Amino acid sequence: MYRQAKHDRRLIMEKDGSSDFDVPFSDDLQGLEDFAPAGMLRESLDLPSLPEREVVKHYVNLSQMNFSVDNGLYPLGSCTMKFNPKYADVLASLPTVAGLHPYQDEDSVQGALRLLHDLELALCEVSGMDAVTLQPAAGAHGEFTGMLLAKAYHAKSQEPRTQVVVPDSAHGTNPSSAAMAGFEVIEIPSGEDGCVDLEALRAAVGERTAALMITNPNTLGIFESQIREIAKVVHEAGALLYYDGANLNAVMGRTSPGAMDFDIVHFNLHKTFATPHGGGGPGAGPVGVRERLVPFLPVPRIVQREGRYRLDYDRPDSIGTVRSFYGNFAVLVRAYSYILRKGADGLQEASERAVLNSNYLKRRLAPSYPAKYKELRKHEFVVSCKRLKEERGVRALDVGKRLLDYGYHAPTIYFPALVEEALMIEPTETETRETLDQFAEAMLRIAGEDPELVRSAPHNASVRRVDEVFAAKEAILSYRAFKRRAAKSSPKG
Amino acid sequence: MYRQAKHDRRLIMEKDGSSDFDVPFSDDLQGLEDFAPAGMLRESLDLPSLPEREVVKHYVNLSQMNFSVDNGLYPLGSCTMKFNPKYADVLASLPTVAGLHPYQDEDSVQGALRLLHDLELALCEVSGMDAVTLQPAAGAHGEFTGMLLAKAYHAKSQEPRTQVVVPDSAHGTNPSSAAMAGFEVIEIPSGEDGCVDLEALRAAVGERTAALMITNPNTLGIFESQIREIAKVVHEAGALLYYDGANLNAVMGRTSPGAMDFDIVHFNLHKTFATPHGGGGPGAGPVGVRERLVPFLPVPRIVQREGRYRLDYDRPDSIGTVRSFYGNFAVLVRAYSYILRKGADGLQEASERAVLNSNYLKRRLAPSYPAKYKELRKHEFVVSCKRLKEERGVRALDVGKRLLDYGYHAPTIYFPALVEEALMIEPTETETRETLDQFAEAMLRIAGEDPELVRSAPHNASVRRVDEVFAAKEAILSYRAFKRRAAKSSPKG
Amino acid sequence: MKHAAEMLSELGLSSVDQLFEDVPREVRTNGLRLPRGMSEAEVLRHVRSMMAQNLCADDHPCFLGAGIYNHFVPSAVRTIVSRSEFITSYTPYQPEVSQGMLQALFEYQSYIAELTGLDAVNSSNYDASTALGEAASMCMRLNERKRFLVPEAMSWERKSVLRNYAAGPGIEVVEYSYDPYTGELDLEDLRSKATPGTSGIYVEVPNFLGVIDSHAPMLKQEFPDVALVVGANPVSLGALKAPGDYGADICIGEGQPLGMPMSFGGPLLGLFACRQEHVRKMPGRVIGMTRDAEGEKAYCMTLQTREQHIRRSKATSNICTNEALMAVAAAAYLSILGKEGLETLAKVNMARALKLQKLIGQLEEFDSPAFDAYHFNEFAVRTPVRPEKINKLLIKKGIIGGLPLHGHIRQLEDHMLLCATELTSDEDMERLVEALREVQ
Amino acid sequence: MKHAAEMLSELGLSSVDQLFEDVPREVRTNGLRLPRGMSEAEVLRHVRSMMAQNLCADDHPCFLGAGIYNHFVPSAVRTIVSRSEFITSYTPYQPEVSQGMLQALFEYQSYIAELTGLDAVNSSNYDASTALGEAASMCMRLNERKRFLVPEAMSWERKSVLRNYAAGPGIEVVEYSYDPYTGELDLEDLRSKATPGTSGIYVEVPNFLGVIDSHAPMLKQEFPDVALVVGANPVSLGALKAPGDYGADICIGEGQPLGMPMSFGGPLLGLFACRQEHVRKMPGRVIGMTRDAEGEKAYCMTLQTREQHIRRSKATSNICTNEALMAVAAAAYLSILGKEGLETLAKVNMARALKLQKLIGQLEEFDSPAFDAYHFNEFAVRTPVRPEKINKLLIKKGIIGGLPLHGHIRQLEDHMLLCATELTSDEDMERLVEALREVQ
Ligand SMILES: Cc1ncc(COP(=O)(O)O)c(C=O)c1O
Ligand SMILES: Cc1ncc(COP(=O)(O)O)c(C=O)c1O
Repeated sequence: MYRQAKHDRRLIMEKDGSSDFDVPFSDDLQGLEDFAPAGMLRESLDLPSLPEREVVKHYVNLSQMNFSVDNGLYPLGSCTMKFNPKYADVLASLPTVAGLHPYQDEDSVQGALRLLHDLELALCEVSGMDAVTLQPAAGAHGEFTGMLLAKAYHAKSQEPRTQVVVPDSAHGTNPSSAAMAGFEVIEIPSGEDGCVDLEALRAAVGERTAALMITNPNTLGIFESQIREIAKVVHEAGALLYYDGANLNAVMGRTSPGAMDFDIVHFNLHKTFATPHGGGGPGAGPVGVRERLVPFLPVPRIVQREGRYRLDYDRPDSIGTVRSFYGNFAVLVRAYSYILRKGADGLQEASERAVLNSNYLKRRLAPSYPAKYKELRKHEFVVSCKRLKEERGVRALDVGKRLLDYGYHAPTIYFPALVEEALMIEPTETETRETLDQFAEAMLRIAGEDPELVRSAPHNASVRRVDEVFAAKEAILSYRAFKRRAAKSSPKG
Repeated sequence: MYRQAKHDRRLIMEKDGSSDFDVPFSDDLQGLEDFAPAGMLRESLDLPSLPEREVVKHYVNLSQMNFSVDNGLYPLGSCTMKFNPKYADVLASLPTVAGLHPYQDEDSVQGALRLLHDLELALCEVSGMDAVTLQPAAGAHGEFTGMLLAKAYHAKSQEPRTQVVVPDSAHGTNPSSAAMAGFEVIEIPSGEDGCVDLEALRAAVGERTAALMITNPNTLGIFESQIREIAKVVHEAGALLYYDGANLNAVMGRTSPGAMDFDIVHFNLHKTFATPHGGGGPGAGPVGVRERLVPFLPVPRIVQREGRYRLDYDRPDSIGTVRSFYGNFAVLVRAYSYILRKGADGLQEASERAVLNSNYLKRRLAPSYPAKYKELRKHEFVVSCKRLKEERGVRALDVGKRLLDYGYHAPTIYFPALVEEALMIEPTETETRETLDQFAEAMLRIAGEDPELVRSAPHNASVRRVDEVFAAKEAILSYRAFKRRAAKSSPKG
Repeated sequence: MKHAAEMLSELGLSSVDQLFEDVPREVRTNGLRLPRGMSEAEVLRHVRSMMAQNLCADDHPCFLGAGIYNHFVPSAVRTIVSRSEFITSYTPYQPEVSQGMLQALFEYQSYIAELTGLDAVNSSNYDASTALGEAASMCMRLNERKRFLVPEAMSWERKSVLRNYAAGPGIEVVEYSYDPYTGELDLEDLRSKATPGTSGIYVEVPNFLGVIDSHAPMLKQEFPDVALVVGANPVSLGALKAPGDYGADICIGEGQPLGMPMSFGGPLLGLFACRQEHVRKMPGRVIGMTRDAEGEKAYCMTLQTREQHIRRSKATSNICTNEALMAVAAAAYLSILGKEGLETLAKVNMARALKLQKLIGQLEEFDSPAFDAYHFNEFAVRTPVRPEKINKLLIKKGIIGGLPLHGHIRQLEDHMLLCATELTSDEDMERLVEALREVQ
Repeated sequence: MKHAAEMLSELGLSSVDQLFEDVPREVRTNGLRLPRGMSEAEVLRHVRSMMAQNLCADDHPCFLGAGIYNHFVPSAVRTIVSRSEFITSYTPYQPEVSQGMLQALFEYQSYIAELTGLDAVNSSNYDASTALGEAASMCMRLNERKRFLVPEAMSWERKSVLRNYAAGPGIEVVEYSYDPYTGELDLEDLRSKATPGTSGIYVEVPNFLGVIDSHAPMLKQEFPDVALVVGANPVSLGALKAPGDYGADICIGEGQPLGMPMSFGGPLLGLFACRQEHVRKMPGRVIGMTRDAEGEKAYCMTLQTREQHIRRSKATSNICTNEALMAVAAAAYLSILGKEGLETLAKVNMARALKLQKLIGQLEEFDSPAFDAYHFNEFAVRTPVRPEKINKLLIKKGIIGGLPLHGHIRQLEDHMLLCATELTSDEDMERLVEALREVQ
């Protein structure tokens, strides 16, 4: 059976040695002293000092205590943990990619600008939007950007629209991003079928509504088949329709936010376009918009004229910028390479296989893990452990933890809230049928295992179940804080 | 406590999927059929077919079941498992290194030829030899080359020298290489002090002797302090003195084979010069010689004239070549980079620290693991588990296996044979004192552990003790052989 | 698609189209108008040759800084962040199988805590600009005031991002000016703007002009009840005082210099640290130390009740995906340099920049440095012609010139910001000076 | 050196010099006459700029083959062989903690077994030439005869290496000639040389001239009691018959085409496979399938009694360090290509070479192909001027030309061997043909 590695748990700060790093030109320092204003020079710097050998050992061993896509199935719903092809990493680390300074004169970065421009066009095609900005660093950042665009758009037409409507099943970033942009957030409940409740929507939307933020397929993996009506309600109220692109992997080539009449879209390139998640980032969250929102897009815009590419800052209606420079370039290079590799058919096939895998797995799990609502799902689905909890005292959390023992990552748990004891499962298109079958077997076996065994899982991870309450109570966020606390609580301290 | 990872053990041949690899220009195959003579086309090819995703997962998971220098101390005596700095890997994979064809015109590979030439010169300096060939692919290959040189040398002077003398403590490659080159191998016993027995040497050496092969410091880590006398005996007999460079890491800058009057030397760049061992290779085993042996060196020689580098094949006395092309170039690039980084002082310090670490660790282990012979060692030392075996029934093998449980690689065991229950330990210079202290603690603890626990070790490796006898009996070397055998032994087969 | 037919039939379906029957006909699209896919070999060739159109700092002397720096990245950092287990994992939602990433991020937080002198650190913002935006909001949460003072001498991007982040909560961003002779902050002007409603003062050390501002250490005494936010270059902290030691409540900065390539400005790493007592007002993911069910040391994400997936519209920030891998790079980088390495690096940067300053100062037509102050690794020079023109000339000579300043600070029309680091060789400097000689 | 003083004092010493007291004064040296060390940054810059003096196949069309081929290496192969655990480990002496490498090598052996049609495979020789040398010795061990026949049309290096390996055991190496029209082996000549004392016959498929020899499948019938050694290009085995299927006793080959860069000819990968019944006479390390103490599947090195560390001067070979990591690369490569991938690759190589053959054939002054036969991915052409001269001209145009053949086969004075692979684009071919047009 699977077992995760376990290594020395000392912090790097707790190790002893001496660094073998040489700074070039350090000989020149001889005799130089007067570097900084009085009182600005540092007196102490408590960092460890270790040879490269120890540092490499430390982090290689730590890495073995970290589950990743390259280790196995990572069916984390909503996160699209597909395989990240390795050619993309190679290209992202070319000297001609990694060695560019963002303030270089345009003449010296024509290749980079062209790539960005081409990527914008490809994303326009996939989303059915008219223009794309690549600047946002992640999905939530894209949402925030989208909300700023909505605000600027309504401000331009002098409409005092202050509210953003969000379904209760939305990802937390949606309401949060809207709030950060200064909007009041109006949450509407989902309907009986897990979809947007048109009546509730109509009731919520009005002349103060700036936008409705939704994702389609929604968090249950269900395609909102009333999407046209939803769009009509929103647009008739003079509001904008915002597409949370986290679920774009379900529909490429089959439909698009543009075809569904969305006005603003964000992409998560780290999901749909296979760029690695990096343990939590970097990602990239480009935003696409319809024509009427183009003037508000962040500057600089990348423009092409006679085969030359330029950065255009001269956009009087632009919201300015949402981060420094042009986006997470190395991530964008990866996404671009992925699109080149896949091409039109490949992207569509990715979505098709993602949907097939999801429905197949849902069917395989059905005997022990029922999924409410309608049968057909898109790229993900949500099952409930309610029965398991009632009958055996095993919760969704426990099932998730027990899956770790089998060498799988856990699905997303307890989201969306409308499903009790939810497990949100997204297998992605890069998994083989064999993997899905094996995962389903493990899931079904768990449903029949000794409840105590499951509740006390994981047993094969590098640590046993982690005490999150203790962490929150103590809030020790650094070794410095830890030492301070230890000093305090020790009698000599 | 340490625990190694454990993953799915199926062979890649036992997995199911479909490859997503695209061969460029495969569209052009349409209509092309007549490729090969009748009967030469293949009918069946039983290879698996898997997407990149599965292949990466498979090998990443396998890798976690493999202990390496980057995971921790690897005190394998005689193998110099020092840390392999990462810049060397970066340089070895530059397109301008990896993308060179060996048959390119000299004009198009001037950088590569210069590097080889410079490396030869640096190795001359370290070894005190007059010229070096970089061709041999490993230490044993270097020995073989050295033996061919000795043979050619003696043949030239029409001396029918047919014997090579080797101490009984020599590494097995020494007698084997000599035999492969057609020599009769004469083994001489070691003296009481673990060193070459001068009397035995004198008795063995004579007019049929082509060479004596030794290493200094020897396999016990003891410097042969009678080396001058040894050289004298050999040279007076008209034979050559061959230096097995596996132990060069002990003496850089402090002495050299040249200073000790050796005639032929091989290097193990994968040991002394920090190139990674790659799970058993590739290495590089350059050979250095004194002036009088230069004419016999393999062709091509890299020669420099007016700043241009050329490949010189016109050497009538040359032995020809011992492998295709110019050596393991990517390995040579790493070694060259290492030498640049270290410089004169750095190389000497490496040896000094290697010797310090070795003697320090020997001292720390002394309470439970005595080392015979004299006190001072060079880069490695050999301890005996004889007492442990007698008193507790724990053998050297068991100690080695138990060390695996603590997250260390085992030392070399049962070599050299002159020490009973030998553990041959080489910590190398890249380990910190902290690591040595911790390793010593583990060793001392093991000496006191429940013998049964130690004898049944390892407990924390990915598998339990492996049945090597069964493997040798069955001799199943491929999945094909395995299936054939399974078919035979099954009733239906 | 292998097994597709069998899988479909298990679902009682006969075609892939049926999987999309729930998509209303009117919104369906018919494939994508994009080129056909390429083989991996072709993709590599295509992108490589496209990128060959760029001049890059590996092959060409580069004098740009201004927030992003061309520092040496030890090869081992790349080895570490390329580890499959780090790069292909996601946010460590399952701490039991994610101790590797969690510990690495905790170490990152620990490093930044030590450098900044502040105990609480999050495990990354997108970049320094967005970190500044979040810092302004956090100041408002701390003292419920809405006036936030920032230096006039600050990059255009940082100002623009701050305004975008400040707009939602209704924070008023006010600029204070700098001393035209020293490039340091104008204390009189700052005093005049620090009216009672002031929530926070932001100061950069070194500032956008490369100047190590001697006022920084006194600001907390001068404005004791205003939140002090310091923007620091983390490499400079190898030699300069920790902001926490002179009263900073929050310290932000751009982490790119800590072992990340410039990558045309992304990914970056927004540093964010604050005093322990403010920790529950902090934005972003944080990793805490804890224990497992058997009492063994362990790490997990913590204080999640501040975050969007629980607090939704009331969260301290919307940030979800952040720059975790860059944080690991920073931890690996600092581990490799170690204490002496970072100290030396900071000083070498000052020494290299000083050398360049003096070399250019010898050119009659250039005023170098333009400001009379201590600089870290960059400095402004006054140029005889427009800096953009100089840069075009330099490109022809294979040199990547400095930053024209007027796009950021209007009045600095004929000024260029030039940077030198430990990668700027004497030969690089000579090539620049030779080229500048031709500028009249 | 950190802690050096304390460590020395624990040893009762006061200086490092004392650690070297056992080195007799007369043989001591006083340091090394080498330059001072460089920082890592400087090393990278130095070597990178030195290597920039080379023309490389990534940026320039390359038409060289002759044993080393410019094939596409999937990026994932690099990811796999760069794993710390593989690249920084050594020979798996401790099987319990080395199952990863052992299984990967077993898989490599399994792949080569399938490709060659022979059940027993070792886990690598240095390269094809040394594998051939070892094969000749093994033939002698099999039948105790000492005459070994090899094709005249074979690379210079391979002949020379074979002679060096053959000298020790006293094997007589005899060349048989080729048909000057077809480039295939001259069966009459071979018959005449296969006298009773003949131990083995070596034949290459495709041969050094790129020709797929139609005689290969009949040799075992023709010479039933001589050991048949086949040298195969493993990529060609995606389309061509397995040597084991036509009676080969031993199959050797150069594994570099299976996912390794050319790297100026090293490291390479010597393939070595034989019939199961010969396994105990085989040279080199082998990995066997077995079980652990609990009966679980496991792998370990086996049949070590053949090897030098046990048998010493009686070993089947002296090989110790081999090319293990390259074997892992081959396993990863074949896994990624899969059955269809390798089949297609083999055919595409034939198709590309055929296309180039025809294009050059249209040039009046060139005779292409020089031999009338089926070729794999390379072929000889007769050139109007010395091939070396052509190559110098091509370099000026940024093209890496073909191999002048006369250095290997004396009589082929005005012949050049040209190769095309899946990386040879139409544009590359056109550039070559354009350039050749200028040759008169
Ligand atoms: C549905 C949904 N929306 C938005 C986001 C936020 O994207 P990011 O994490 O890239 O900021 C996520 C990320 O998990 C998501 O699943
Ligand atoms: C003493 C000694 N000599 C020779 C060799 C052979 O070197 P290689 O393995 O590089 O062929 C070794 C390798 O372990 C060795 O330890």
